[in-house]
Amino acid sequence: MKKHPMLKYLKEEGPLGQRMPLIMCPGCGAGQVLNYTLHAVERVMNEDKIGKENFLFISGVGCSARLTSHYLNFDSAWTIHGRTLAIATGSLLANPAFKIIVFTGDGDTGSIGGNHFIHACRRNIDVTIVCINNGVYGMTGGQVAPTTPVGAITTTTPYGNIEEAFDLCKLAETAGASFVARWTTAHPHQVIKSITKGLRKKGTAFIEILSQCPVHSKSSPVAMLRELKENTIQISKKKESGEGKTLIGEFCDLDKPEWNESYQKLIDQFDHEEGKS
Amino acid sequence: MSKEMKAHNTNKRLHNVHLLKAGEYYLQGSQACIEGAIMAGCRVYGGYPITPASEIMEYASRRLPQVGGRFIQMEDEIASASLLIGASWGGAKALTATSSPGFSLMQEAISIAIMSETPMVIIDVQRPGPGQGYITASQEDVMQARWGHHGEGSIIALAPSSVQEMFDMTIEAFNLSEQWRTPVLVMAEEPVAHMRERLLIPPWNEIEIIERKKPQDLGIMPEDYLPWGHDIVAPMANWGEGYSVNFVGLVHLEDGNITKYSPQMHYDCIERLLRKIEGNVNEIARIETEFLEGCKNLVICYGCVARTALEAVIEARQEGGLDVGYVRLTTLWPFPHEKLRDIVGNVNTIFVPEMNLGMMKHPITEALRDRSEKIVSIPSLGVLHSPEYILSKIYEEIR
Amino acid sequence: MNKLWIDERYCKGCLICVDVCPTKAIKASKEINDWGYILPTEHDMNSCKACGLCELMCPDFAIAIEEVNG
Amino acid sequence: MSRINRYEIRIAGFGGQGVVTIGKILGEAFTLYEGKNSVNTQSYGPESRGGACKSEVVVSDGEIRYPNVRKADVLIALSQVALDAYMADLKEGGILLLDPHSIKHMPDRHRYQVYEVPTMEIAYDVGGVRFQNSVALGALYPLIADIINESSLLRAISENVPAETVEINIEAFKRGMSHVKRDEGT
Repeated sequence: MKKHPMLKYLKEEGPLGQRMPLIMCPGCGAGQVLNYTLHAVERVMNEDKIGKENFLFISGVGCSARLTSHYLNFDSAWTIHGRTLAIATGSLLANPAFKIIVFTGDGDTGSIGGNHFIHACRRNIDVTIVCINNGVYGMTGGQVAPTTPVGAITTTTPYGNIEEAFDLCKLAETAGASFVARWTTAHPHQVIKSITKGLRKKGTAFIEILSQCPVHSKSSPVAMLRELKENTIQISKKKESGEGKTLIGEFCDLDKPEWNESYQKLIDQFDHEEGKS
Repeated sequence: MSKEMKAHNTNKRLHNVHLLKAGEYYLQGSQACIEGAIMAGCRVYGGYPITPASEIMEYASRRLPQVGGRFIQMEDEIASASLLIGASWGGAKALTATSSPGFSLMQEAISIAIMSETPMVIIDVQRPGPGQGYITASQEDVMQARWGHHGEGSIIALAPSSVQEMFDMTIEAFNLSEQWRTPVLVMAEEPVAHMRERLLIPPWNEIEIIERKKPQDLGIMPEDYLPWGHDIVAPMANWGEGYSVNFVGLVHLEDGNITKYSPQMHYDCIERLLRKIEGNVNEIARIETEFLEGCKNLVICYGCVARTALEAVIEARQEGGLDVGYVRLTTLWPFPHEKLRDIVGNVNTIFVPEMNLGMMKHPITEALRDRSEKIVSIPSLGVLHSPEYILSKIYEEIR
Repeated sequence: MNKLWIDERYCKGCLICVDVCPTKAIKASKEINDWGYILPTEHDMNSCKACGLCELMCPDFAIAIEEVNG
Repeated sequence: MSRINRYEIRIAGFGGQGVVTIGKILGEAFTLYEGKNSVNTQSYGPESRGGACKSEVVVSDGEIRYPNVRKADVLIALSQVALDAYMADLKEGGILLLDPHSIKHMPDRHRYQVYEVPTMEIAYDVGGVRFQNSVALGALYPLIADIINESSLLRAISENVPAETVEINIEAFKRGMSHVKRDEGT
């Protein structure tokens, strides 16, 4: 039996038994995002000769967060709702060499995690944030999210959502992240390219991936993936096409000081026996 | 008060046309809780999704606009609890529901609500912990309910065990919060929030609803008003009523002045908060009992575990021929030490079945240590005890 | 002709692979498995170019194409 | 109607088969229209779709204290995973109502009264899988007719389905009732 090429990065079995399948609902975009992320990680490991032990996956709570739990053949942390970036900051202070991938969702980042999100970007800490935006609280039963469009019916907006949605990419860019991109689960190659770039980027890389939640939108995964393609327009062609479509692509790619890099200068002013390079 | 302000005061039951008509319903505990809140006059709900309490919020989002109330999903639980403080002083009865991880996040807001004597109600549909724990039944927050907030002061916590009590106790919680100017916690569990059962709703005008004591009603003018004075439970002027109330979280004099600090003033300020609740435990706390006459053994329980415990006690008496009594703590906090001592004689064994590893067992032991040779925990984590399990423990000890 | 492998323990019948396959080499089967899912199955594997899109887009790591040359 | 003390019904399947709705309808029918006490509970895996999902109803003329099934009198199994998970809690000689298309293997049939009804197939025939719960309720009715009236079930169904589908749901109920047959299988 030939296995899926990325299964070698997952723990199908553990010493105490079966760990798979993933807990995701059939056709959920989050599983695809894990697939794409592992392709990007594999590319960075092989091309940049970075050992598997340097990678660290951190997730909060929600559907996106279940991508870590007990599946990954890497160091991983399935932690507190919204606090991934505070935890990531801690790990980076302990070991600035970590290649950290944060799996988070639109609620985990844009709602409860909002404060930590903007501060991580402001500090430009060296982390790759993979934000799976399905526009709803999936795990808890289809409640409204900060990215739910105005007018949408959800289990907590039965009469239509009256609140404007966040543009998470603009938020990240304004707060100071050095690399910001948005794709959808229907753009596998672009997602892999951006995550690879993010991993190689010094500083905060925020990659938002519009994703389908078939259960709470009462639609099929296939139909939703097609919609994700049709309702988005790549930034380079923005001028020709009209309004109404969501912009995708890489929005900013700056070279800015990374937090640990700057802090290392503070340390270097003192001579440490072992600190002297 | 300006006309708009009066219309805006959502505390009055303006739209009672949408209140549930008196009669028999078959509702989920989560729904009964919101219907109770609405009957009590609650017109502001702020919450955040968390399993297993999301159903309460979802039902609130549907029902509150129908009765002229306002619902909002906040960015997290800290925001939700903070919202209750603003809403309460803004003149509304305000509610949120969460589960254990969210309940931890709310503790700071609860603490300042205790200090500022802010009426508000929080439903905690408990789930196992620590950390994310699991999403099923639990009673592991009962100590956090009393001791989770930083600092001194006490709190009122009720423990429902049926859909009817999710309705009745939410009303009772609002009444207690208004009467004693304090946050009140309804310590529910997943089974009672999700089960469906018969619910009897009385005519809305026959339900006793308590509103906060107002300085206006006592003829106290704004210039003489002491937001934290006049009586052990101070009258409460809402913002927007022209009383220029300075809400403070610091140790304060009865008029809110925080500059005249002295250890004595500090003691008086805080000791009153504690005495207000603990000193009135006999009026606040309620206990239910069955088969206590001359029983040699006793089961003390609370919440939905009480349903299993009563079934086990009845079976132990009928089939096992054992004389086992039954006590249910309807109110967890303030803990009714005296009431317990009044009704419990000398017994051999007290069983305390809890969906934790032994928490209410501590105040129970403190109250009844000299009345029983043994006090035995019957722990269960993440699942409601089955009658067989409780019976096996009883037989193990008594046979 | 390349060979299709489906891992029935992991596949949840979302059929994204069937939709994204550029040469329609695979299709939805008629059978419902124990968990109530309809799995993908071979339709015309001669047309399969082993482009890997089905593997890439699979949310559950449940599909693999074994290249068989000649 | 005969008096009952803790008659326990469990419905199990995977998410999306209306397992929760069946439990709610049964509970309402017994309590609101038959005057009996009933408690309806549901358990659900973290995944709302595709996961194991069960719903229970405990019915009694007296007060119901312990809300969950202790030993089920009736098990409705709509998938193999559900049957495997919950058969052990079925009383000896209890009623086992199952959908033969989704149940491939069923050990020791002889210990229970086994009834079969192709709920999925009838539902598709009537109009779609969303009517599967009414088919299952129809199949259940004749097996518990001594403790509930058909009118109570039909009324509870009409209260719990979109108004425009009440007719089709009642049709599905009738089809389920006519298709349930005792499986004398050796």
